[in-house]
Amino acid sequence: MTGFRQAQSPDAKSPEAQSPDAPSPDPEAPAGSHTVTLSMQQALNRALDEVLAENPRAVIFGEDCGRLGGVFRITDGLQAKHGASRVFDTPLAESGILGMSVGLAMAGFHPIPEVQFDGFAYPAINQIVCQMARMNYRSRGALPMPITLRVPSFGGIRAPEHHSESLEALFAHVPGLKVVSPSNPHEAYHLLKYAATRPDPVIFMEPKSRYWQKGDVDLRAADTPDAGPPTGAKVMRHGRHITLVAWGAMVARCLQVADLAAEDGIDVEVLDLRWLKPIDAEALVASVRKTRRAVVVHEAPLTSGLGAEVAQLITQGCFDTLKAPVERVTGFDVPYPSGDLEDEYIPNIDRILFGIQRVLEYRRG
Amino acid sequence: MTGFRQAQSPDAKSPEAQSPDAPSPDPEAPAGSHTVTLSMQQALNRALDEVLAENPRAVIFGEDCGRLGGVFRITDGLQAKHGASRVFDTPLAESGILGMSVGLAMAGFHPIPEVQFDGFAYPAINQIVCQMARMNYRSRGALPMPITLRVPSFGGIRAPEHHSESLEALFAHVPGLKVVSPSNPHEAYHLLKYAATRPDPVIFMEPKSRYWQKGDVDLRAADTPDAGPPTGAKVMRHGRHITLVAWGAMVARCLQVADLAAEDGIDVEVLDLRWLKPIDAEALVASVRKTRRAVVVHEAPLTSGLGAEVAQLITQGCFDTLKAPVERVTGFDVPYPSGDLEDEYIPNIDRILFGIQRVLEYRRG
Amino acid sequence: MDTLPLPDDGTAAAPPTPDELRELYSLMAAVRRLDASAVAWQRQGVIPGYAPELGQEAAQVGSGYAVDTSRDFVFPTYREMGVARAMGVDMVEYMSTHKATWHGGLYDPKTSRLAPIQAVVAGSVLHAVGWAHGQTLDGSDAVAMTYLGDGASSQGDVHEAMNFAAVMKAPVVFFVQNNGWAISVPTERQVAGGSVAARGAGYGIPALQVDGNDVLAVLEATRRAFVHCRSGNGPVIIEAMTYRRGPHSTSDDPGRYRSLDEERDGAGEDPLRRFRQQLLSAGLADEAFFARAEASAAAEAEMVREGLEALGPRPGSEMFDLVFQETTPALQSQSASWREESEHV
Amino acid sequence: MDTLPLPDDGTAAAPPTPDELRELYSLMAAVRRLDASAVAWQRQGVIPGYAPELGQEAAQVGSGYAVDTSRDFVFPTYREMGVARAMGVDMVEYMSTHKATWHGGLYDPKTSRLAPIQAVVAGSVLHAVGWAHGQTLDGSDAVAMTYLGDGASSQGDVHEAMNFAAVMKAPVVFFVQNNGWAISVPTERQVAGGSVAARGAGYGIPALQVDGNDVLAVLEATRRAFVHCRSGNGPVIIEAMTYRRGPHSTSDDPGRYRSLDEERDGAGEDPLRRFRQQLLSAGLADEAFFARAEASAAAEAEMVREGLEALGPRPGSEMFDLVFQETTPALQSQSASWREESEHV
Ligand SMILES: Cc1ncc(C[n+]2csc(CCOP(=O)(O)OP(=O)(O)O)c2C)c(N)n1
Ligand SMILES: Cc1ncc(C[n+]2csc(CCOP(=O)(O)OP(=O)(O)O)c2C)c(N)n1
Ligand SMILES: [Mg+2]
Ligand SMILES: [Mg+2]
Repeated sequence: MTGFRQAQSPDAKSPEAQSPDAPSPDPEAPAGSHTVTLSMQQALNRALDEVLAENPRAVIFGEDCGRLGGVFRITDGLQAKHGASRVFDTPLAESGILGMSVGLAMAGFHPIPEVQFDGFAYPAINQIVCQMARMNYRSRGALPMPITLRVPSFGGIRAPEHHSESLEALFAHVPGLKVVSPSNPHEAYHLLKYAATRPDPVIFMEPKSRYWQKGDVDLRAADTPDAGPPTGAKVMRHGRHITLVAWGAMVARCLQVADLAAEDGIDVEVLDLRWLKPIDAEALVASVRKTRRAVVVHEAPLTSGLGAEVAQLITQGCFDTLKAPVERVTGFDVPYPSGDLEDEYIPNIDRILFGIQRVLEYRRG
Repeated sequence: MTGFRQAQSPDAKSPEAQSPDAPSPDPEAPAGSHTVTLSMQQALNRALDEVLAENPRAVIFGEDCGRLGGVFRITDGLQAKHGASRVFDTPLAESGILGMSVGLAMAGFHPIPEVQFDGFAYPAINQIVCQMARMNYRSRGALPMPITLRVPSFGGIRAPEHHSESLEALFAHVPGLKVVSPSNPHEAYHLLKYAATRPDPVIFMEPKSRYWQKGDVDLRAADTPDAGPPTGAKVMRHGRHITLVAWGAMVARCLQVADLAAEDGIDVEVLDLRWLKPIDAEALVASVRKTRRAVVVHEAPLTSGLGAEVAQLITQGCFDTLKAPVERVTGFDVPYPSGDLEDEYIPNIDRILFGIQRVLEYRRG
Repeated sequence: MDTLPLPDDGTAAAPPTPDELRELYSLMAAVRRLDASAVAWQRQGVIPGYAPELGQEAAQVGSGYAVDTSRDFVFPTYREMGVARAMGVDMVEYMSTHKATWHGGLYDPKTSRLAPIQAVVAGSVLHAVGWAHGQTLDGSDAVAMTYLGDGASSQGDVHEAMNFAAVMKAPVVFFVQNNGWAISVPTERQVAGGSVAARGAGYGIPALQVDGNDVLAVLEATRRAFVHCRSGNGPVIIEAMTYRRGPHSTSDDPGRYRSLDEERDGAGEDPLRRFRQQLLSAGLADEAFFARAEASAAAEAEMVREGLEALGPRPGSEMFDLVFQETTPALQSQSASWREESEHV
Repeated sequence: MDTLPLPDDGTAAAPPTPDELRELYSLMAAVRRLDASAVAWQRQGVIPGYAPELGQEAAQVGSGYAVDTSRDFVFPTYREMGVARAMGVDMVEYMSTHKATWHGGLYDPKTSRLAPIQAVVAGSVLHAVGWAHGQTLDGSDAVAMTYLGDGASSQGDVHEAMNFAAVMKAPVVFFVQNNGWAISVPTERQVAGGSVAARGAGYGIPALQVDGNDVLAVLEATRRAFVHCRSGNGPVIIEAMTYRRGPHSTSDDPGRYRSLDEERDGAGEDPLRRFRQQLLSAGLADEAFFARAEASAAAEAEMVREGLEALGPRPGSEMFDLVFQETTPALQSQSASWREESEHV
């Protein structure tokens, strides 16, 4: 089933609830500025539009990506603008979509396939792991795999089963894949443009609960000489007492937590990991060397989640300075529950605050 | 392609190299003893034979499991003995095999499917993750999934591509699965008998490089009142200076390392994790509280591997006593290489010794 | 298209009795009403989402009605409310999945003989094959029926399921509702060759294509298929040609991919109106009957609404308790800290 | 079975010339010899394993010979040594995969037009569809040919590939070698309905079943299929009925699942002997020709052996350097510590 997002956050109730059916409005750019206000859906749509315009080998396809513009409207209008051979619908088969992507890449294209929802990446895992991630290696570099796989990801929209999954730990473990997730419209625009011009396969995990949230996008950022490409992690808020590490939709939640903690005099640094593979270990260590304490937050289940890797990288790099073991505030080791229970499952503000408290109150011995 | 094991370790060269085509010999039990000497292949075969005899609802199937007895002969002779409706071949489709297992479980059977090699579990991942692991939950306990999925796993046999993979981190991350791996014939016999009588889905990862290695099997062990069921981790060698944590084929290697280290006066404890989900955190903490140092060893790639979870559980439980960050000695973040390079990839004795050294020589500051 | 041979003893499945015919109509009326109500409830905020089956009442009721719930087992997708209703499943427990109470629904699949609602397209076709093979092993004559759509037919699992079923002669009815659309993609850009039933020949599986808007044709085809399966002849494919008259789900906007004209042309005759005419001309029902059916459908929908409104959220502890039959230490400790941090106990 | 229509202009593919016929024989002889040698080399410890294609020379050489390596692209499994040889791939680089030097082989897939050796059963059928669709997008008339076995036909990916190819009219030849066995499982317990080609009808894909032991029939079928694909008519399925005369691989023991009598009955006529007779009776070759072909096959096998023996292991650094086009810090540091700990530098 497709997302019931629209239904669950009706326009009247939530600032996030711009209708997915609304056409992408023109960027509301103040005169003379390079900054526009866009929702993440608009930012992604704009990035794809530009990628198609700049690279004649880029092609976009997936279930309902063409005429409908995708169930989240990320590819809205692109078929009309770039033609049905650049942007097209496929039959309903995810292994087919990924296998076809591998073949198109072998023919010199840059495929940008979409898997409609996180949970429907599983039927494509064989092609992702055994083929897309290995063809460059197997062919000794002769057949690169410049494939950008977009996956609307994570929970928080009261969706049907399998529409709220977090697969980053699985993807990050697979040799030959790179994995990235944006946390806001600005990041979405730049990370997608960057990912979709790389010669290696990138899994692009879009936090679907943030699609309709607006934010400022500086369209130049990645072009300015000192900015450099959007690789590595990014400090979203500087702080001195503790580092919160997060990605995707959890970054905004951690920023909220930081505001609340500030009221109690706790100065929280928030690090948006952005790249889930390769992980920016240097940035983790730099932050925690300073704060000496860390909590990592993710929606995926605890056990063998990416939080373990992040925690271990921090421990490895900051063993001497760390004042407490790194805490993990994550989803539980249970199947993602139905809407009624999802607020119990996803790390909420309380649980993150408890995690911070445990770290701050940790006493040796 | 099937394993080229037989070819790579010809009988003359290696003690591990009993031909996979040899019929299972009768257990060579000294009179009056309950201990028999078996290879892991024989121990697994015996366990399955007994499970079939004891549980009329148990059925075994997969590619070449019936008449051939499996490419590793684990089901050798079972079709002849228990009949072709209890032990049978399926068409060549792993998703089909797992999907059928789910249906058989819904009909009250205890399926014991085989996936021929680790890498061919990927086509079945969708059925494993979205169906087998969730049906009990989805049905609110009405449709339990007593499925024991046997997967010949890990590397070390100079096999073709996709025949040497370590999927434990993936499986351990999936809510609703339990995961276990035996390290020797005794463990293989008891863990398989235990796993195959559980009401929940268990992934049983068989270290294929150990199939032909013989060892003593005490057939009673799990029956004796004080032994209890084979749950949790197991100390395979007691030591005072450092804990090596491993599973599957790496346990034997760690025991070798411990012998070598002992020559240098280093007293190594070797913990066989056995259950990769649920992980026996208590045993990890108990061991490292004593040794104050740990190295975790696995064949899977480093990033987001199960070693991160193990390291984090140790750090969490032993933060005060730990003398150095937990080291991970693992496969690299590269696709499992071809035979010529596999000794470079799998943690070898040198690399584990280096890891021990790094931990022992760690100095704060 | 019909390649299903007559039964060995030459007898066809029994035709429906007048009482059965009236019951079929009442079921279709109840389903139509409940379906329309569910869409309204979604707009009113009673439920967060719903996948309507408007136009598919004949296909669903006709096939579900053929099931013998004392032995058979049915594997639905996410759109088989009509099948569930025809099988007698509790409708509050069924609709609870659309209230986001519990994925799969609250009904007991074992007693109702309906597997949990399945959100993975083609996710359960293989389960039907496994379950059916279990019947063969048990010497039972029970049949598995699995539902799938035109879109689902593209999934590899459907191929594996048909091949497994045919190789093992498993008693499975593959019931395809070809409703013209998979979200925004029409059948002609989805199903190469144009028909899922036509694929049966390639597996040696007998197949029928039926008018999915004709409840009697659907019922007859399904009964014939069950007879075939029960006698140990292996699987059958039924492709019911119908039309998804509504949106894919309450968050879909069909105006983006099909015009109202196209809808009118594609939808064909309304299955309810058609069956009503048949009953009228056969003298098997009168206006009073239809009025009663309508009234009882309305009353039923109202009861379901009340039941849904009364339905509270499940306790969060179920998240942990229902994962396994035998729980684990990690789950116990996560459950305990959840209780502490979220319920503050 | 043959549902492939004649080309629009009524012309069939060109028949092979006498020189071509002799070249075909020489290729088959070379392949037979190399195959037998590889099995021997495995026994001698030169290579750790091998998957013989004894008996499939006609199917492989006949189809591979039809490929135009200036534009087409071929997607093999793990058993297509004969195809590779017919396409002119360097045999040391090809066989290096069986020496465990590099998964996929050392040959350059781009210049040789042969995708890397594929160990996942049915793993590459979809790649062929994607590559072929790329040709359509580029306005090229190049064709993709993908190989699969009777066992592979059970995989869901094959269904998805055929459906995608037919929906998109992609220029793909699905070349099925039905060699009677998938390791220990015979075709009749694998392929429901009995024929992979027969499945074409369900997708609207024209299909041919040919005698896979008749190199001329195979060549003609493949050439016809290529003509069909090049003209924008979409995919074709060819099922070459042949027999795996040897073990599945050098670690297999066929005696466990089939008797020598069964092998004799199933194998049919030897494709080499048969073609030899044809050439003799047509007066196109004499004993001297066959002796020369045999001698040159032997010389070639000897050269391949020498090449393989001379082939050292790849440097371990390639493990790290070939993962990505753009490497990562983690890989660089792992590579450095590998170098330190393993090469002690
Ligand atoms: C494996 C998988 N992929 C994608 C989806 C998203 N999705 C839900 S329904 C649907 C269309 C299904 O079409 P069809 O099978 O014809 O059934 P219908 O919705 O018409 O009843 C899609 C693409 C899904 N639920 N599962
Ligand atoms: C996905 C997958 N499953 C299982 C295997 C193990 N395996 C290798 S070859 C083979 C049989 C293949 O049979 P077929 O497709 O008929 O090809 P043939 O070997 O006869 O050439 C099997 C089961 C594999 N390589 N890949
Ligand atoms: Mg449909
Ligand atoms: Mg075969």
